[in-house]
Amino acid sequence: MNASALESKPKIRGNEPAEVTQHIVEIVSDSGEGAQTCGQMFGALCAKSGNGVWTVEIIPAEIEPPARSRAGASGIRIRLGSGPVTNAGDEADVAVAFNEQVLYSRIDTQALRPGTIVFLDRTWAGNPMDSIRQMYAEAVADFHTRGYQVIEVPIEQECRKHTEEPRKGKNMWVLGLLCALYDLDMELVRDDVRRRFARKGDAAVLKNLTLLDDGYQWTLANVAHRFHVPARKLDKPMVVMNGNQALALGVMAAGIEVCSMYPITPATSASHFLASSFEQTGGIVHQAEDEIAAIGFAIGCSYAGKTAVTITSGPGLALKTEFLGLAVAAEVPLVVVVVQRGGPSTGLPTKIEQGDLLAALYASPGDSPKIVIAPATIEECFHFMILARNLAEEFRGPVMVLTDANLATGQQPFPKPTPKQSWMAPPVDQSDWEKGVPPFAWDPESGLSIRPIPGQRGGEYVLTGLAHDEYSHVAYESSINQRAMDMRSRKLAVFRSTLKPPRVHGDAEGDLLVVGWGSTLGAIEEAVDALRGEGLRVSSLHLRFLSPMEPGLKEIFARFKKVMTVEINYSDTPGTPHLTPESRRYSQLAMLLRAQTLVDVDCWSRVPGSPLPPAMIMAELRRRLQEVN
Amino acid sequence: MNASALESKPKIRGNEPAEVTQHIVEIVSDSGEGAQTCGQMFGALCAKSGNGVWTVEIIPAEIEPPARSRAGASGIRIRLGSGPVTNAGDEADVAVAFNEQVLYSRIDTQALRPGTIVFLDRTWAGNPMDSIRQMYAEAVADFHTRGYQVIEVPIEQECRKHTEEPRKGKNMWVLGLLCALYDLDMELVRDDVRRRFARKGDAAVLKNLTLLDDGYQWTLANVAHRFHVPARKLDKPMVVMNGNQALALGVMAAGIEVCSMYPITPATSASHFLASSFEQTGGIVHQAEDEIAAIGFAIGCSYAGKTAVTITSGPGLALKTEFLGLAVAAEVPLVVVVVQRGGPSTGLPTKIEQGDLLAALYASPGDSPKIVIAPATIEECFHFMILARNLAEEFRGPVMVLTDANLATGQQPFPKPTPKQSWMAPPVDQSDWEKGVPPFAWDPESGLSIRPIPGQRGGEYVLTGLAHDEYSHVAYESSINQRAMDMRSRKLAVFRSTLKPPRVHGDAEGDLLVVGWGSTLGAIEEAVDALRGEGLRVSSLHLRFLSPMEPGLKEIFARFKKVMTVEINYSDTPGTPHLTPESRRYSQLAMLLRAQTLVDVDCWSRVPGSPLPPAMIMAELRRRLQEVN
Amino acid sequence: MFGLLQDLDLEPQVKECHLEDYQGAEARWCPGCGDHSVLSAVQRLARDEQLPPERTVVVSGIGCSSRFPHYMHTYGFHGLHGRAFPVACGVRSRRPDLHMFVVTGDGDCCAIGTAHWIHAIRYNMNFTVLLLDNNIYGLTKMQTSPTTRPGERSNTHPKGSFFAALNPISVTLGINNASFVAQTVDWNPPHLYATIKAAHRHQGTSFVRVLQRCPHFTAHVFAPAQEDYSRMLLMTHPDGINMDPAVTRLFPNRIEHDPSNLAEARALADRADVYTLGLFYRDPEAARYDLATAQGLGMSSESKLAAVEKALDRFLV
Amino acid sequence: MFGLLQDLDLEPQVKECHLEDYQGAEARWCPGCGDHSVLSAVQRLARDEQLPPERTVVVSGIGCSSRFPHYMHTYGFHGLHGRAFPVACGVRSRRPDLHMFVVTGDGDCCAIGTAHWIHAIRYNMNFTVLLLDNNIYGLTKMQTSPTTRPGERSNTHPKGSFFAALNPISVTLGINNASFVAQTVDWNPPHLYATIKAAHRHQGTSFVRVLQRCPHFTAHVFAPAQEDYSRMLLMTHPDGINMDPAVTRLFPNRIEHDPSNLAEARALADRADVYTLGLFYRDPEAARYDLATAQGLGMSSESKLAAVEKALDRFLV
Ligand SMILES: Cc1ncc(C[n+]2csc(CCOP(=O)(O)OP(=O)(O)O)c2C)c(N)n1
Ligand SMILES: Cc1ncc(C[n+]2csc(CCOP(=O)(O)OP(=O)(O)O)c2C)c(N)n1
Ligand code: SF4
Ligand code: SF4
Ligand SMILES: [Mg+2]
Ligand SMILES: [Mg+2]
Repeated sequence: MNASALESKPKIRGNEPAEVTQHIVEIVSDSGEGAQTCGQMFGALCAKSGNGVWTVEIIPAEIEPPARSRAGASGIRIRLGSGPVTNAGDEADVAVAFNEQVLYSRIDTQALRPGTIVFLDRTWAGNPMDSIRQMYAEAVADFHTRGYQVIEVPIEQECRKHTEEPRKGKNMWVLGLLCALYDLDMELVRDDVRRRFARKGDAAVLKNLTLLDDGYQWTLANVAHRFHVPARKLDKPMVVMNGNQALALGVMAAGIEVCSMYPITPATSASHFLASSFEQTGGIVHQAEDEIAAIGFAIGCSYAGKTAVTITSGPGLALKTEFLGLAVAAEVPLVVVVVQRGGPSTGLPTKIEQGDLLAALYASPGDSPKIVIAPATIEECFHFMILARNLAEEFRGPVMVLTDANLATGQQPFPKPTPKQSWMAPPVDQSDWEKGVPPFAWDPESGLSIRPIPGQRGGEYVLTGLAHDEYSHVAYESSINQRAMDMRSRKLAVFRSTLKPPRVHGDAEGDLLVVGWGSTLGAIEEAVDALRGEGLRVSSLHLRFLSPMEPGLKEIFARFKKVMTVEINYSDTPGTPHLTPESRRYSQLAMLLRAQTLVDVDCWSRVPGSPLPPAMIMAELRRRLQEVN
Repeated sequence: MNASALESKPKIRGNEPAEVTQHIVEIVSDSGEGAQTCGQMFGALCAKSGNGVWTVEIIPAEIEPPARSRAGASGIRIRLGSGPVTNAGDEADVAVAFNEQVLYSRIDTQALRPGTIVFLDRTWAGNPMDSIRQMYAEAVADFHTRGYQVIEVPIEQECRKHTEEPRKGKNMWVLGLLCALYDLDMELVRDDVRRRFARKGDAAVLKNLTLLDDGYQWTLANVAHRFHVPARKLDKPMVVMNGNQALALGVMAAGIEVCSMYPITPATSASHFLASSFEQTGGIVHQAEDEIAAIGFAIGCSYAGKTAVTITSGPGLALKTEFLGLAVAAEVPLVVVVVQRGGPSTGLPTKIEQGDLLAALYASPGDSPKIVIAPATIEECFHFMILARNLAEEFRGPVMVLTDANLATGQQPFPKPTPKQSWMAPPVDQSDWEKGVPPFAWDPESGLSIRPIPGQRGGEYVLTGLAHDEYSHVAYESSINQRAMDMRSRKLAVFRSTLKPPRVHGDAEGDLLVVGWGSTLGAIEEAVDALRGEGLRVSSLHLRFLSPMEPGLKEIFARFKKVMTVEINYSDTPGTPHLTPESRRYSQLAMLLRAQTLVDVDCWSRVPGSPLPPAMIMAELRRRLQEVN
Repeated sequence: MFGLLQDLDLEPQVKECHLEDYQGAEARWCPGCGDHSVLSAVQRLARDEQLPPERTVVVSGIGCSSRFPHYMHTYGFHGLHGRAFPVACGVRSRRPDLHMFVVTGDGDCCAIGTAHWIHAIRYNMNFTVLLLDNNIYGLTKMQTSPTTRPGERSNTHPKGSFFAALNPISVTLGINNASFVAQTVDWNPPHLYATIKAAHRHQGTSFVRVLQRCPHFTAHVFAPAQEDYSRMLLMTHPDGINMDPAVTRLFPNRIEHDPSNLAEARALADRADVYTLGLFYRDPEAARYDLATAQGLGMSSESKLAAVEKALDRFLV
Repeated sequence: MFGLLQDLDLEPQVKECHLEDYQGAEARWCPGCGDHSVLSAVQRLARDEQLPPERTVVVSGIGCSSRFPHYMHTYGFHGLHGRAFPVACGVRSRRPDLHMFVVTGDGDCCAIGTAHWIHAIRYNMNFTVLLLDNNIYGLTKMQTSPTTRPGERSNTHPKGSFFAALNPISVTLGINNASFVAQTVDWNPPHLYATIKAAHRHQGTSFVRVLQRCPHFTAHVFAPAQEDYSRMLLMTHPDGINMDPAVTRLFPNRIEHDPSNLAEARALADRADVYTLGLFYRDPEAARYDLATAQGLGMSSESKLAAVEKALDRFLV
């Protein structure tokens, strides 16, 4: 339908909003037009009013891509729900596009579906350049044929009424549009705008309020659609943030004092946050000359008593391999965060993948047992940092935390954590070291030992990466090597003995069990729930602890006809040329589970560089379920 | 028995030598006394006369260790046999010690047994320093109580008769002793001595011949023992060398022109050999500023058309991780040799371990399928280099060759290879590139493609580690990523389809199948043969191809009651505290086999820093066989 | 020569190359990015020198600047962050016939790539290095680089960089065997072109630091010098960078500097009050490693085979 | 102070330390190895300055020289090849209370460790660096190092090293923010001691290159200078390295050099005819990164807790 047509119609205010349990909105623009701010504000407002929300940014590959180009699309997706929203979902229900070209980039990535309501800035229709007018016209026609409900909106014209530089104003106007569309409480919105622009002065506040209201009014007047996503009352205060902010805050809450890093996408934003906030908790960010120096610096801190964190992504992890081996061999507490991106090599730097699990476990030559954990939600990104520092010190070695680009950039509300003393690192022990106790007084039962810290009188020892005995003396006698390795490996067995078997989502038995790890939790459970709704006997299980693994898997698996993992990494697709069942290369978790349980764990994994949408997972699970029955 | 006692007796020349099918001799001295040269010559002479031989050097941890110190022992072990000798064997039958302290270092490593004949330089008994005389006396007494047949020999005294610096002469005298003991053809020996010392002048030749004969005569006159190890006639010319020399020669025979390296034990000696010999085949050794630069340089050569080799060990491998990922992603042919040593971290730099298998497979973040092969003999070290270059170019990617410190330093005779044209790299193609053919024209069936090489007109392209399409253009569209990864992984499936199932050593079915890889071949088969001799139903299988693995394993395994690997790397020992069957960390090959075959592959692995002797393996296999029955 | 298929190798390069023949994918740098002008300077040079595209290789690391090879229609190697030098040295080691450029950034070269930079200068293999120095990490969105001036704000140092900026020129001048060290700016195309041309003509490693504008993140850093030429000091000398006198006159501050005078070069490199442009130092005598690495090229496989035989014979029992 | 258990931290260090108190495991270097004399010099300094063993940390990489920490009875970190600097910087970052030494070799520092060396000099954190330069890779048995003189034979260059030797002093003098750069020899204990003492007293990164004899592999390299002092040039100055005039007179060639004169320092560093000993350069004003990294030390966990609360509140919906 055509908006200009609408305008002639009698005003259509106040018709009843359609109630929906969840909705997906996308806002796309050229970069620099503020679609993301607009979306963040909208998302935050929905969260405030008690909706579940997941927002994820759409980031162009270039820093300043050409205007009106597909590859240049910059924007955001907001998924709203009545209940908690755990992932970005499937196709969008509503899309707002600042020009037709950027919308195409979303069409290319299957972000839209027939029926999607598309709000398109129709200002281009009146552009002085024929070519642009023509591109616009063709696109609109095309959109109609694709079955979108196209609503042409005079976004820029309207904005010009209130500002000379509409490029900077459009996003507020669109925020108004969305507020009308989802009938949000405008007072809340205005407060938020006032707060945000306060430091820019009253003029700015006023201008933005006007744009906001104009967008709101225009929509009430001209758009028939009206949606309402019922919200539940919030019982506790909620925070909204992305995974990188969450883990940065976790670092602060854990009482860690040093983050040693080298910039790399998509990990860097965590360090950016720390660079601006860390000093509030007396911490520092060290930007090293490279990743090797970054982890070396962190290990130096840890050796000197202050367990440090180093944050990186795939290529950086590759460079930390050797020092990781030293931290294992010399038992240096250390927290290593890997925000996974598309690999191998430089791969897809801004895109998601879960491809670094095996590298985290096995990259260091020789046997290097270490703890590897993976948060599955943004909230867990926060809490796992506290856990990680604790484990690192308790078990005297490196702890790796695997997140990914999806968690790093996704935003989600969760109950505000209440920081505790007990989360904080204890002060560095500088008391005299007990006479006669060696620096590696391994408890034969557990392999655990307490380390002397420089400053402790009588604890003097030389840390070394050479094979060493409990005095940290270089081993000339070979039996010592076996002993030290036993002790280091035993720590994992001990830690594992403290873990509970993982919770099964759905029935404890059935036809199919889906196993996942990391950021896929939400999408997998959403798919599983939907299928269970259809009466299918499928359950899922999500691992947070990958080394050592949570216990009891074999028994749990035994209660299902079929077990498979769903992962965002590479595996050979059965039936492809030259592939035999025996030669298939499985996805990374599946391979580990097969070796450990000897259960024929199947897998479905893809590397699209984007999260796996629930619907796609559903379709695949349905296929597998048919195989089973 | 005491040599001086002997002397009084009537001369005991010419008594019949005892025939033995195999014998182990050790020569130990302070470093710088030439025990190794002596042993090498003795080994070579035995080989020449048709005996099977395995020699392995005993290297002190320090560069110039203090004299008469245990840690300072420098020497060599020579194992002789009537048939081929594939490993260093168990305890020594004969030991020659230049002083009593160095012998203790061998006792510490269980190199001797009650009954071992020990030739000990008794010169120390007359040393001016009481302390030394006393140490000597105590040691001799101790040796007797340990049940060795101690023969005190006036090595140094005798040498003084012919040279002022006996430190440099003892080894020739001892060579004479051994020649008498094993009644070698002295003419052969003298020729060898003449050849070796020719360039040092006649005086030197004469002196050494005199020392040699004196040692020979003294032994005939004073030692009752006489051994003969029957030899078979040699049908073809044989060469004797260690594994590092073999692979260096393999590099030359493969027509590789560049070895880019950074020094690291135990890999460096291969580069040393190339540094002095490579120019004969027009090759160069580049010593880079570090391992990252070393592999980067090699990749540059390969990109420019000359497939290069980089040689390293564990810590160096850790640093090559990132570039390895690039070579996989951008499909750059490359040969990477890893001479494994004890890990993790700096570990045991001069000692053997098989701990880098998983790192070779999984170190690079993301999915990086690559070919990994492991020679099992010194002869294979040579031939696998030719294979490796071929595979690297055929399958357009890195090929990793895993050897270890045992192969690197062990010496063994094998038939002299006859180099072929076909082994050599073809000349770099500089013809015009076929119009319209992209740089990655992946054959969908095989994933294979041919690469343009700088200089080829029309082939211009930009190699990149970013996700890319067949034009090597950066992928903005995600489906491309899946496709490229499929293609790279498919190459492994294709290669695997060309491999034959591995040969089973022993019966094709039975109670126990032992699986190994790398340098353990000889010891495992010796142990298996011995047990089979006792009628036990055990066989073995040795893998040369580890990624992809040789086919048919599952069926082969199915024909045995129990399958286990024997490896020189770490695995948890069942029954140790907190260990559950599910939480056990298996040895590296066992883990891979379990994941791939779902057969309950058990393992026995140790990290003593030394090869696993056949007897030790036998004992363990016997234990497992009892479990089975 | 050196194991190339002889017949084809000797075939003459007939057709003349035009600018378009050196243009690859459309450059995706920000509008006004200094990298654009460096790209066109190199393309012009390639055209003027008629470098055969198939015998020209551009090696880079990772960064905005390192996207450079994609925009050239030649052979290219867009490798790993910080590792352009080892790859370039490897390419050069057995290919004396290629024309080579190395493009790197201030993070790529002076942070993670430091070791390779220092040693590449020692090796002095024959290629032209273009260090596109925008005083910032561009591609990863504005973090401090070693050449960031103290006090400059970035996402990793919101209160301003703490460190004294590393001076790539003075470091390079401290390395034995440095053979060509120059500095230019992206905003004066004639000097940029003249410098790259001299660098390309030089036999050995030519190290050229290009002060490069990053309008997106560090616009203010070089804008003053761009607007006011008195903030630059032009080194002139017959053995230096030679260009149209008219352009030379644009620079109010000029100094005669003999590029064989190392001490003066170092002093000029240390000047903090101005950007010193031109050729600091040249040593045509510096030893070239690529001459050594080329040894044995072209040996026939027959003689190789014979040599392998001989080598094996040394091990006969 | 800074989050240490207060009560214990303030306890005074009573007992006096003797040489034995600083002696660790028996040194296993070759007889006559220059490392022995450096070790005893450091042990003597520790004794003379009464450095508390528990507050003294020696960080090293891998190499013969890097075995150093094992032979000291203090805290030590015998880490990875080439990576002593990052570890040392990390230790220092939050521990202003420790006395720190970094021991490295010419391969460890000038080859694989180059990047960290260059940037450690920039960071100028407070510790003393002892570069034990024997012009060779010792531990791995005689391969060329960056400081190996051209023509010197090694196992990787049996015909002699091809490269001009890297000069660690001139490179270091090319780095902005260098604050203390000196050179000494292992075979003149008084000068060695005086240099290390001055380095230890200096606040910031003191870079000391010790020309170190390796009788096992490179005996001939330094023997001439050891036997003939006229092959060395001693820099003297009130602000330089001060020692007993009697020892000073052993050096026939002396030159007055003001360590604040960078240009002259560079010229002296370049002298190839003699080994120049003493203090090349000192800049007490150079910015110290360790003063910045110490920020926030000692903040109470209460105030941290409060700060975390506040940080979280910024994200309240
Ligand atoms: C090993 C590794 N670490 C980090 C990165 C992330 N990264 C990409 S470019 C870059 C720095 C770019 O800065 P610069 O070299 O100055 O180039 P510019 O973008 O400014 O041209 C970094 C840190 C990476 N790709 N690989
Ligand atoms: C990553 C890595 N690469 C290589 C080695 C092998 N390695 C040990 S010490 C050393 C060089 C030693 O030379 P230098 O630093 O000069 O010390 P020196 O022994 O001469 O005192 C090398 C290459 C290693 N241990 N780790
Ligand atoms: S961010 Fe800076 S350097 Fe990168 S393209 Fe844009 S302007 Fe150029
Ligand atoms: S090899 Fe050289 S450096 Fe190493 S300990 Fe012996 S003498 Fe010293
Ligand atoms: Mg930059
Ligand atoms: Mg050295």
